[in-house]
Amino acid sequence: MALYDSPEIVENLITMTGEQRAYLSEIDGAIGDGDHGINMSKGFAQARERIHARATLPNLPQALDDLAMTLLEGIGGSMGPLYGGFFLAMSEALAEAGTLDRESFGQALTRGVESVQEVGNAQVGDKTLIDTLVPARDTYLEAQAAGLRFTECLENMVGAAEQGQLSTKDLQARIGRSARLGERSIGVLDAGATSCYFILKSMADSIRRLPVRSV
Amino acid sequence: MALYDSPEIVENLITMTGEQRAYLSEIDGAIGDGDHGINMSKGFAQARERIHARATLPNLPQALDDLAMTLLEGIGGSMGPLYGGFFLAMSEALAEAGTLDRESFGQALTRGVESVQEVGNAQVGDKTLIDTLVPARDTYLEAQAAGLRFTECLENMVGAAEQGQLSTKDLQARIGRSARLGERSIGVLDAGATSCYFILKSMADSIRRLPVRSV
Amino acid sequence: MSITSRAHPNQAVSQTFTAGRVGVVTGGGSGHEPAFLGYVGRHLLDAVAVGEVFSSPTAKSFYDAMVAADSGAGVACLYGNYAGDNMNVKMAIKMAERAGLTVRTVVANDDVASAPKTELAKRRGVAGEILMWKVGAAAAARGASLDEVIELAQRAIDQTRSVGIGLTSCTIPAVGKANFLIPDGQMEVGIGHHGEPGIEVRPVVSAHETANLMLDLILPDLPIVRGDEVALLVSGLGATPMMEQYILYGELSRRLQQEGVVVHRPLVGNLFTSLEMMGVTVTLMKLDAQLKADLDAPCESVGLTVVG
Amino acid sequence: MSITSRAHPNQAVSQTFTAGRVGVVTGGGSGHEPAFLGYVGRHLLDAVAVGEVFSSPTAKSFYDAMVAADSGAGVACLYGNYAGDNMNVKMAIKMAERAGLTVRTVVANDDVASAPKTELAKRRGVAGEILMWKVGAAAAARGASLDEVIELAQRAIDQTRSVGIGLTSCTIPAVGKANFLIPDGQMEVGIGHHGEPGIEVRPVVSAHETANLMLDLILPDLPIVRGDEVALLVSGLGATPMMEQYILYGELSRRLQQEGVVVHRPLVGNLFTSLEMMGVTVTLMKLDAQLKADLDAPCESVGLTVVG
Ligand SMILES: Nc1ncnc2c1ncn2[C@@H]1O[C@H](COP(=O)(O)OP(=O)(O)O)[C@@H](O)[C@H]1O
Ligand SMILES: Nc1ncnc2c1ncn2[C@@H]1O[C@H](COP(=O)(O)OP(=O)(O)O)[C@@H](O)[C@H]1O
Ligand SMILES: [Mg+2]
Ligand SMILES: [Mg+2]
Ligand SMILES: [Mg+2]
Ligand SMILES: [Mg+2]
Repeated sequence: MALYDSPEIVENLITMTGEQRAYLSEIDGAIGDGDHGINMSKGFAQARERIHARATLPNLPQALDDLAMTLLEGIGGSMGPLYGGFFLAMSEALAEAGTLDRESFGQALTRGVESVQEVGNAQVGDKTLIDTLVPARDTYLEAQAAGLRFTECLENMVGAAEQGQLSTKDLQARIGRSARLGERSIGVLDAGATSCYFILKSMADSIRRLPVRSV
Repeated sequence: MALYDSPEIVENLITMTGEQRAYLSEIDGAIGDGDHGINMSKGFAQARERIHARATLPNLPQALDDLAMTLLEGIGGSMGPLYGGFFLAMSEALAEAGTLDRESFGQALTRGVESVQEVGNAQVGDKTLIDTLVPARDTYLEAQAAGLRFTECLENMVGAAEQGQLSTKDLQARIGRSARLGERSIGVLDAGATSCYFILKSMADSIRRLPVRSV
Repeated sequence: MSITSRAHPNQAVSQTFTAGRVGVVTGGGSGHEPAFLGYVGRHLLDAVAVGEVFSSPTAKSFYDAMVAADSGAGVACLYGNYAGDNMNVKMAIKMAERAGLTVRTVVANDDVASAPKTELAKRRGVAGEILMWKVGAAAAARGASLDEVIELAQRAIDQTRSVGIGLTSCTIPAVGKANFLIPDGQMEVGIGHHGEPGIEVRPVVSAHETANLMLDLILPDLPIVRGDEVALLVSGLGATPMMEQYILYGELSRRLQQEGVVVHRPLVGNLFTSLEMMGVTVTLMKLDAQLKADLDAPCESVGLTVVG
Repeated sequence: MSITSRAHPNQAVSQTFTAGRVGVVTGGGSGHEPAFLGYVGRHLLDAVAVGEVFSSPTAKSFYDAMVAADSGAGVACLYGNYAGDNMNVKMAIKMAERAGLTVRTVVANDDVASAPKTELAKRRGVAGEILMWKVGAAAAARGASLDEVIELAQRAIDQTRSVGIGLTSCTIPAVGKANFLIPDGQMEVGIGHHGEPGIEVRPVVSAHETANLMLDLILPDLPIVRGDEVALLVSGLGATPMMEQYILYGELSRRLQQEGVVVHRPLVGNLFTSLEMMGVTVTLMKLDAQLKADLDAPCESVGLTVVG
């Protein structure tokens, strides 16, 4: 499958972070230090350089690994290890599967979320990217278990991710920089939960944009 | 002679510095750091304690040595070594002479001024206690050479000391703390030159206050 | 003693590393000079990951430090309890495991003001880290196994308590404005190394009273009691005059003497700073024979040199 | 290494003094911590006279230090060129001579900003004193005669040049108000250790430019030229953050590298301070084989420890 053999999904992620740069920083500015968009777009843009520096364009697992390594190398603080670990785990799962399909994506998403929880120790309700990731994964796996097609699973996942992202508005931050604000952190979206929604949506869009096939 | 065998001259010096404390600090305040009276009275008062801690009251050379040692021990900065050295040299000269008379006082004064110049390197005109000391000594030695009596030598010395002290008013300080002020140091008396005049006057007064004798 | 920066600028490696023994590494944000870099040296840290000002080093620079310090006997990563560092070290270890390295960690949590005693795991690591590094590195230097090094470094930090006070704030250069505020004439008791909020803001008091209120927070926490021997470390936070650090040290040592606590090893200076913050941290480590021997063992670095 | 205060509190004496060699002493006002007290130690100073804040010790305390450091081989009194210290040392020597001691002196005058080169004898001594003590004490430690110790200490300071800059003033506690003023955003180039006026007050510039303007004052004065080896000492004056000291050091070392001057021994830290002044002194000592050996010789003290 063409998508598995090219870095396209990752390229689209990189383009997306560039486009959302200002918006993500704006959200982070409300209850964080206003650099989330900068952190993300800087890290992702470095990944594009790494990918294009290769003699031949890498396949999806390799591109995800490049992205992960760039984040782990280029971004300190929390985004490097959280998203770096996320994409590294996805890369490993997809490489093991050797293909991109409903099952392997479900595996990759599951392993990715595991890494974020292992590294960051956040729970649903803490007002972090976990609030996007956990419902997205659960919904994907439910759809998969119910026998829905890959694109339907992705569609359901994106819907749950959006719900999860929006849920952070009414939450009080219990982890990360904004936790210091206590009740004052209520009323605005969480930056990481938002970027995470954009990431899942971008990946789903990349896959669904394919010519109709048996996915 | 009674004065040689008692600490009376030194006692009177100590009393004098207590009385002139405020005045000397006031003068120092104009172009210095305003502590000359404090430095002097503190150091001299400590000497009184040392003298009275002795089993028997010391003679003049010993009392001068006590005063010198107290100043050398109790006052840092410039007054300790300048006046400490002055009284130490006087003490040595008088001890060698074994008596207080016109010759031995002339010797003591000469040695004292030598010490101040050796330690402080100041010249006449630098606006320091040297402006009092040098003319006082010169005048004393002239009177002595001219065959005047001890009390007359002292009287001339005090007159020259006063002239010297007053001469500092129009001088620009070239040494010590007030030298930093440059031309702004002109117009006021030098604190050290003033205390030095009081010291020479006090010593002369102590000696002249004696019942008429062949001094 | 010499240090070189290998590979990339975010990492420093000691030239005195001897193969075959456990490697000792740490890492942290900049702005704490001479920490962390200044403690790379003979019988002290072997490699350090360097972050931006007040920001965790990347996972990759922790990983690079681990690789640099590994010679087959494993790596002890002894660092402070901050969210970013915890996350980056975790990912670094994942990378290290893929590369076949064995890495174990000890997380310093000596700051008594950062969480109650019932939540030790939430406490931040501050200047006590220096003593943890010293002990861990001394163990590594005498050929202890990775498990032994980890056990001793853990014991070291378990026996260590710190507290900080701040009188003025500091400014992260890239941000350009003070990252917190302490009103003039006030001091913040329990403030963290990056200006994390303390326990209370109160009027500045004399060195004597400051010593007392800091020891009143430290001594009961472990507790440290009559007859104990301690290492006493006073670190200026950046703008605290040396004279005042020594005056505070004098007051601390007087009070400890009254309490019957013996200072075995004093350390005073700008040893773990916080940019240009005015303030100080006080650290006590309760000693046993082993900790004493390891603290007393010779080492050589910019930040700390002990002659054997 | 331990220090005790004998006799009275204005004096400190090393416990590591070995009889039969030349004693090395100094003295000066307080407020310069860790100078002067902190340099008492093994193969460094044997005794120190301690004055009030920014005020010369008394003649008696210089004398006491000389007595404490004398074991028959004579005493080298290595101190800085200040009026009060000069006078008190002179009287101390007079007292010492009466007691049968042999004392010789070297007077540090490393501050290039304090007088033109034609009036070397008027220049003040600043942080270069540390290097003078190190060299003199190393000579004493290896059994050199008093004349040799004096000759080497003199050579050490003759080969040493310093300059200071100040960004903020400082307050003598007993006085209670700042003893001079530097306007915000300005810096005083050539300022002395007690706030003595410098050469010019000018807007603060970058670390890079600061390094250049300081070296432009120091290098031509000796001169120090391509191919020379130097010791480079950067001392914070009290409130200068460690990070900034290292940044300045980096700029200094880059410029020296460009000039072909090799830094043999770097020293950075709050080594000779000025209460809570913000600012820094930079000191260069031009080395020859002997000075190098004496600087590299082991010593142990609070302020400076060199492992052999
Ligand atoms: N422990 C954690 N687990 C999951 N996500 C976290 C955690 N800590 C912080 N985050 C996420 O990180 C986001 C902030 O990212 P960013 O602004 O790039 O980093 P920083 O907080 O260092 O400035 C938060 O909005 C939150 O979603
Ligand atoms: N080198 C010197 N030689 C002689 N007298 C001096 C010298 N330096 C300072 N003085 C005298 O010292 C006086 C100041 O003494 P004092 O105020 O007690 O000390 P300080 O200047 O340390 O505050 C000056 O008025 C001056 O007469
Ligand atoms: Mg942020
Ligand atoms: Mg940030
Ligand atoms: Mg005065
Ligand atoms: Mg004075």
